[in-house]
Amino acid sequence: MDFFYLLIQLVSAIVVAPLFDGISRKLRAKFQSRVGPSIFQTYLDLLKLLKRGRTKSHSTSYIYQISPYLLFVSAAAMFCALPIVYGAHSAFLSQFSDILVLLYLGALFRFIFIVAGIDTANPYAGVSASREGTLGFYTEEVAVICLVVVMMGAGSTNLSFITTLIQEGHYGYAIPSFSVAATAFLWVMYVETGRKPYDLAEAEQELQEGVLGEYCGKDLAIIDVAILLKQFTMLGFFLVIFIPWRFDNPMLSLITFLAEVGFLYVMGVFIDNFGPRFTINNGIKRTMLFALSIASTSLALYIMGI
Amino acid sequence: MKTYQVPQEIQDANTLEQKLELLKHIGRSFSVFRIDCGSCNGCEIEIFAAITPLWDPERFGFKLVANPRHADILLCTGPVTRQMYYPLLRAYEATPDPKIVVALGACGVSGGIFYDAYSVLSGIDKIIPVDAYIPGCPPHPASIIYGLTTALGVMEQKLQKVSFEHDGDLPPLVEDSVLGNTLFERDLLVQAKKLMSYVFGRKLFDKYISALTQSGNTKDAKATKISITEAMRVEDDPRYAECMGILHNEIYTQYVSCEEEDKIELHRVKWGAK
Amino acid sequence: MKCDKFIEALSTRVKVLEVTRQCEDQVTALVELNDLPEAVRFLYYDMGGYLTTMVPNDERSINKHYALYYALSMEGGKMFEGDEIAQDEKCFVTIKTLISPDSLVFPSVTPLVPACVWYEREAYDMFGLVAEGLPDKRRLVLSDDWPDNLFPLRKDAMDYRYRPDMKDHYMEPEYEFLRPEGSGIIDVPLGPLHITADEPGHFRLFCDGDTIIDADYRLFYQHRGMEKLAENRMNYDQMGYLAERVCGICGYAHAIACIEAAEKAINLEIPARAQAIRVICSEIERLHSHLLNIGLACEVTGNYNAFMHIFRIREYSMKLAELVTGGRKTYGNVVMGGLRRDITGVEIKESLRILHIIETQVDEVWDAVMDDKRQMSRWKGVGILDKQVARDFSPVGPNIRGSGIKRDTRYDHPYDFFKQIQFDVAVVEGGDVFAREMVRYMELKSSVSIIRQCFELMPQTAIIVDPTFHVKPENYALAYVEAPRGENVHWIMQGSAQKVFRWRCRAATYNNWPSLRFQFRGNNLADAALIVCSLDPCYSCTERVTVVDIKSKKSKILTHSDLKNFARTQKESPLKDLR
Amino acid sequence: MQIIYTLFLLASLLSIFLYKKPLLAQKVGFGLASLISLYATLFFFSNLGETMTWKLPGNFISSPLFRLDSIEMFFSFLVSLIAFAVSLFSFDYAKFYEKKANLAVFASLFNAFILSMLLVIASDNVFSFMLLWEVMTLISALLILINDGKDASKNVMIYLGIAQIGAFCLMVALLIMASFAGSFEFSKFADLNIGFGMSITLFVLLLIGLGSKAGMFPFHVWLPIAYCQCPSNASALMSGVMIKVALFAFIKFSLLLPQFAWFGYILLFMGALSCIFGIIYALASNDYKASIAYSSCENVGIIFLGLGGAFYGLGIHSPLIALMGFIAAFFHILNHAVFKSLLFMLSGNVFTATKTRDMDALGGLHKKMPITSIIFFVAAISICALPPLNGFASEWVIYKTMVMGGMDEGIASRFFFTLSIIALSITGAMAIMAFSKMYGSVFLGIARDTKCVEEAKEVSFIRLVPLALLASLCVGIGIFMKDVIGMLSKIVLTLIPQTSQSVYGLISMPLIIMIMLLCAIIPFVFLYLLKANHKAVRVTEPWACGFLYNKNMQIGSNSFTGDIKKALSFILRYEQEIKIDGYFSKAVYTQKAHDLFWDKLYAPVIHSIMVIADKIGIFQNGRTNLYAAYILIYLCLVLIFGYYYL
Amino acid sequence: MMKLLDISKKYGEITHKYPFEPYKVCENFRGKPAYIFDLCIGCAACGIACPSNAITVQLNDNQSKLIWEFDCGRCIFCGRCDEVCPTGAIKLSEEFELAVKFDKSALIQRGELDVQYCTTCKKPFSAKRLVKYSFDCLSKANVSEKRLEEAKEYLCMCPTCKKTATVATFTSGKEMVIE
Repeated sequence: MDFFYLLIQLVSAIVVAPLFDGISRKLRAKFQSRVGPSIFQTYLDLLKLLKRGRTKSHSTSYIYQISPYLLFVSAAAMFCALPIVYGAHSAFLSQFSDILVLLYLGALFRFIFIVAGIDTANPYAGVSASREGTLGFYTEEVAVICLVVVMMGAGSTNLSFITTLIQEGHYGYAIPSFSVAATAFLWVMYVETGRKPYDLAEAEQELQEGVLGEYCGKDLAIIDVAILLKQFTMLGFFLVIFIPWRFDNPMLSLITFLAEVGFLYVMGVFIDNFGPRFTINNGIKRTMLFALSIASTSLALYIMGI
Repeated sequence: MKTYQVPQEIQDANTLEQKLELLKHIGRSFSVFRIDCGSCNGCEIEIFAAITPLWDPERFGFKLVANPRHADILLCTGPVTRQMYYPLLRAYEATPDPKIVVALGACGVSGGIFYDAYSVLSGIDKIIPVDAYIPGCPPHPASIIYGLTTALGVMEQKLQKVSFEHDGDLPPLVEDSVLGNTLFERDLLVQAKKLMSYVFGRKLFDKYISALTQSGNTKDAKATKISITEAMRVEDDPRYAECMGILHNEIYTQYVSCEEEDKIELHRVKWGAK
Repeated sequence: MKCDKFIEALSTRVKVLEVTRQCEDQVTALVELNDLPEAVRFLYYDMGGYLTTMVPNDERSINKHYALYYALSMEGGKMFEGDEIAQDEKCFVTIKTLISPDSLVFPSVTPLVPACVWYEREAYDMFGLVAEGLPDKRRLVLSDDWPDNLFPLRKDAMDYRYRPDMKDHYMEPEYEFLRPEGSGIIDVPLGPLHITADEPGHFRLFCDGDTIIDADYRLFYQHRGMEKLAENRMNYDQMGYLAERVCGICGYAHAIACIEAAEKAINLEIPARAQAIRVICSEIERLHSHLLNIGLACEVTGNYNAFMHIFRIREYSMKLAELVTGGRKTYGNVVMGGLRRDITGVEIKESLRILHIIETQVDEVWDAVMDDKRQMSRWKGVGILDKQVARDFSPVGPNIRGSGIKRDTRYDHPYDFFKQIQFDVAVVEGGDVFAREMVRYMELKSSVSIIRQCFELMPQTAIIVDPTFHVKPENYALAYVEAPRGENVHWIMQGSAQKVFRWRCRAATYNNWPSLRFQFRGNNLADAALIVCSLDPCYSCTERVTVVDIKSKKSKILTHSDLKNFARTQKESPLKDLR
Repeated sequence: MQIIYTLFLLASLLSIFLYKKPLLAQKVGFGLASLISLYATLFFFSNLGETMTWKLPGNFISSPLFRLDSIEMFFSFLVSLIAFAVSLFSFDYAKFYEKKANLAVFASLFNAFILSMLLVIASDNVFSFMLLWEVMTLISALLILINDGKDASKNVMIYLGIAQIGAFCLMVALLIMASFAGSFEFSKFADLNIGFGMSITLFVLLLIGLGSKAGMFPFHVWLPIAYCQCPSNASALMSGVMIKVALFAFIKFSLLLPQFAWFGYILLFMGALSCIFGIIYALASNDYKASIAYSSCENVGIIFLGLGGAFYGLGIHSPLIALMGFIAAFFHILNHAVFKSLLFMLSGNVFTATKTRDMDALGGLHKKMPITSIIFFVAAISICALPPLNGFASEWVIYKTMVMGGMDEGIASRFFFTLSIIALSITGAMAIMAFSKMYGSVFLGIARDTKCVEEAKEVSFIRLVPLALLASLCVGIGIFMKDVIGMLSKIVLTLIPQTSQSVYGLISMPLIIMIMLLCAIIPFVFLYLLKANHKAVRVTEPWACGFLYNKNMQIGSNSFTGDIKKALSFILRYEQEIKIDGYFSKAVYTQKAHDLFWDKLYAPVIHSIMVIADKIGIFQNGRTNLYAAYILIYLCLVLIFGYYYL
Repeated sequence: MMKLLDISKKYGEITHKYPFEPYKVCENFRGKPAYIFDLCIGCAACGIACPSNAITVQLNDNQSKLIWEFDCGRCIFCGRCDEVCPTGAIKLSEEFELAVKFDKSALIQRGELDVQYCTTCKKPFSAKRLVKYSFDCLSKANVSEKRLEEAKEYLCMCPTCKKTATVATFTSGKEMVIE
């Protein structure tokens, strides 16, 4: 039964994610004084991609062929690691919902992304792969510092356990280190969604969509869904730890979760739509230092036992 | 001159049926890749203008993509210069099949003003098969929107080939002159065009002639002066008013014998100031 | 008279064989071939000149030689306050030299004056004239698959319609780039089909990670052979339209520069109203071009919102152009001797309303952009054009004004209606992208005021002179217009039968390109597109070159028709050459 | 058990006797080695957990005792397992060195090396241990010399120099411990009565002595030098197991000391530094073998993190943390042995096929060597600790240990454990970059230097078998991690006093795999339901913005890491220099990532030693009468000394 | 950011509904040249003036018709044809919806005009309409009857024959026929 719910969790995210993307596109258009696409545009785009033919460069190897699926699998597995429809009571599944599993599945996603980028031999895909790795280097430490505070504070790496703990009020915002970590973590998760100003790896103007540039047709559609899922997971990761709303009814908690994530995703437009993209060398470093210092503060608070 | 032969593999995947099938799928979501084959930039700028808030083709699912592999429609501009021949082919081959090729602008459609220069190949369709043509130099953004929606089948094509073959009896082409001498009208029109260009010159000409006929007797210098001055007075536009006076002074006086006082004094009055 | 001072100084250095005067402020001095580098260097560095253009010409039918014309704009070095020639002494001095068709070799000026590099490379491409000592001898204009010994602009080279065979598309010859020596470098190609560059041009960025080590470029993807086309197919009335299509953004500036060159060669003065309207249209062009560039400078950094709003405002300027000329982009109203389209009172009123909208809304958006620290950090300190590099390469327009050098043709050599108009030259120190965009913003404001002044001062005259002038073969002159990107210079040598003998169109960007390499170095890959964009390059401008003449059988039916007189008067210009 | 050692000795001797027929010697030597080590593997595996002792017959220097306890058995198993794979690999691979060295010597040294390692593990006595330790070092040095390169002797000197510093510290530590225990037998060392200060000193000495051999930071400099120099099978053995022998010795000796929490902190600190610096240098290197070598330093750091947890657990008498720590460390030791030797052998394959170690020259090898490439992919995923392979399993346990350690109240423990977690995660992020870069630039894309890659072809079947074996071990250990941990906990429990704890709450790898498989079905379902276009993919040129594609346009290993190198230039000392001459010439670009510790620590020392040696050289000028004078002066000194003191 | 937000709020949504609502271009917009066949006299002034040679005026193969052809695809919308047309047969319209699908020939407009044959040498040289138009113009321009007669005869001659005739007139001592 839990497995069935898990499947519903995954499929409903896949089905709903493009809608929120569509809404955010619509909202973005409104900010730009124009009508913009319909909110179902992302569905139409994906469906169209499925029907399109494909071309590829002669340099590609098996990695090119399997990477869309691998990317999807890692993103989907990450999403499954979020304990939404199941919780600590489901002893079997909750084993899977582990912060480290989530982090390392994210790393797997990154690994495949980089390798896929290099495989196409396209200069932009290569630079994009390089940026993806560099970005990972910048974000990982901030994310981990925040998570360390949470993991150690809660005494477990198990997400569903932590969620339950926080929900039941044994651990949470009353502890300063936790609340300070929340702010830095939100930053990291936003960066991980790869939206402006942090969309360096797929930057359209600079890199012509980077790694995605060499994919087309259904491959691209799968990668697009994978990226959407990853964005959802990242925002969900934040929500699950820092704003856990869970109900006994799995479907109810799934619906509230999707609504929450969707809301955050759409609100991202306020950051995403205004101002330019950062450069990898300075912009990111500077904002990272800011987030890093917040995260370090929370860590220092934790170490001092506050 | 030897040019590109579309490889069989691409030809087979780009038959008309397949393209029509494609149009069904991309009707509400189409990605466009711009290829500038050596245009003057005007078309590019108008494409840019067409994606701005005023026109916003994203309403129809338009998306400008950075890479031909994501494209459904290739929007080609320019007369295909020698140097752009190779990149054009690369982009064409990199685009997944089937694909729609749109030639934009006079140059893209047929080479435009450059059609026979040594370093252009005059038109996209000389190199690769083109499915839709959007003329204009450069096309108005509305024209581009219209062209794309037409290509997708949202709008109907308005233009059809027009051919007049029957050369029937001619209507009288030359109207009677107000002064009984067509040379007057000829000179008048020439001067009007010189003053206010062919667009407004013709209007000025009409205004002047109608003011002239208002006077009753077109050959009476005094009467015409009064009627022209009145016409100038009621004219909203100072430029027309002043130019009517100039016309009267410079042309009319040549055909009708006038005194110096019959000329209109132009510099005393501020025209159109009411 | 003007210019004499420079010729005197020059004759103390080198032997001046002959001095001819084209018009009030243009003088040509013929020097010996070997004195050429020294003469140009002397005028450029010692007397404070900037290289305006260089014209190679096939004059074998006139004097059995090829000729080179190095035109220098004498205005002072402008490297520091006061390093400038007095306003009434500014002029153009052209150094001319003759090359024998047997040797085809001339001493390169580039080692002494780097600004000449592209001109001399082009001289080889188009005429086969070899610059001895030129450090960079690669092909510039023609495509890489062009036959080696065919020089298209030689009069006897080929028919203007001749197209050599293409290679198979996977056999395209490779261009040799200046790839830095050393390992660990990735070649990032930017263009010809890149989303940020709306026109084709290939930039090869040699990067280590995101850092650009060095850059090289292959341009002239838009070489359409206009100069040849004009010399063969077109008459003066058609040339204006061709010149307008040199570039889709600053086309109008080209059109007037081209026509004015032809007018200057015969000292034809056009009516004041036509002058004013030319200025109005060219300033409208500046409005939309600068708005475009500021918008794109936001867009390439990913700031879509600002881009969209700036383009929303830009639509007003397009509307203005449509209102005044009947076309959004190509105004098509210049003919030799004046204009084809007047502006009436209704239009003036509407224009003033639109101008007000533009003025207020531009301020709003610019304020918002300036407020954005992220945007500023993307603009400031990026793509710096060093002042000395600027001096050495003679760039023009906002590019050089952003480096703190006060060069503006409207101010240095006021033409047309600008003699009666008050405006400030926008100069910003810094040389980075921000400085250039700031210059553009300031010029936007001054453009609005120039248009207003023109509307106010516009006299009620005719807009075209009587078509009774005659062109004089072998007369030549230079015409210069400050386009949005800098001065466009056209040089026309008139030929017989209503055709030009030689038309040299030097677009603003042509002078801006060579120094770009030094702006790239050390910046980020992410900024590459921004740097190119901040130059406001106009690829097609640079890459013009060639036009033709066809009209043939069909017109002959008319040529001797009885309607000569009617034709002459009613259809003024088009039939002039049929007489 | 003795028979294994004897067999190795015989194999070694047999190969050297076939000196005249190197090819035969190679077949016999490596063939025997693989057979014996297969037997040894099975033998040690079946006897895991047992104890065996064995004394050398005769009265050879205080009659050395050899003893295999459960951990010794485990390490012997590890050595023979890897030795089996590597010698099977060498069976074909060694041919590559035919022209460079006598293969008989190679085979003989190889066998001797395995033997020496096994004996080091088994020795139970300070003297025999030190003796065998030095023998092992010496043989490995000779193995390095097999590949006679340009700087071979210099590189070996660096290796030996660091090994000697290590051996010196180790010897001092062991002697002090022996003097406390009053015996040279390790079995008598238990329950030494040593104070905190002395313990720490001994611990640090041991750490330096054995850590230097294990490639711990800051003694990592020899890793790339030695491993790049020696044949890949030897480096596979050295990195796969010799390092583990050092670690074994470290665990064994430091457990003999009284335990303090500070041992744990020191280890955590050194481990964190090791893994961060190791991976940074691995990332910056453009030589795939050097990069793999540097990653040994990183992995040793990770193992130290696990050990740090264990020692901390012992120090604060928390058997659970100690248990978890030891399991984590042993698990990672096992995994690292598997995937590191696998990677070194793969690098050997690449090197024999292309004759270059420069990643900026390679590319597109997948098309030539598909199986090597796929195995490399598995190894890379494994070493990056990505789920669901073995690397992830062991790192997960390490994380778990550290979270447990960090939950304690003490500020010091919280500080060290949290920092270690952060270090570990940064390492993870950079390892992904390093290995994706390595895999990408070696196997994917198109050839950067066509000359190198053109002639490459897939290696022989016999070379692929051990690779496939190790790769399947990578997968297998990952999947059956619970069983492996169960096995390890049995071994490890012997190390911890009061052994009542057991491991719980482990991540379930099969569950991860199951969920991933479930997720893998979903795209296909969607593709089917939405009737996707399944037409064949048309092949074109790579898209280079419309320009003619050229091979320099793909990202190379150097520029892939350009940004991160710049960001880390304070550690890497990444120096970029652009020389430009005039406006129109080509630029000349040079970049180099220096090893900060080589520059700041080793180079000055080596330099000053050279200077001193030069100065000393004055005395040694070859004149006989001067030497006679030295002897005279010495004699006088001895006489004076003797006169006063005796 | 807030400033841009304010601007968006202030100007709202400005997108034009086109193509679902017609778009009105400015007055005197230079759109597609509209050809009024009935007014065309085949003088070819437009063909000569056209900078891009989008308008061609040529005899057909069997020399029976004068073909006026306009290729909208090559037109650069400069309006020269409008400017030079003596009868207003070609005028720039405000039409901008010009795109065509698949078949490029939809961009072409053509008119066939009857040819005037030379009275002397029987060769075609001009359109009938042109001759008639010229005559009409002359007849309304205060030209005397006699001259008109002469002009009529003269108008129907091809250029070559005209030259011959002029030479003959000169040699016979008569005056020029036309002013």
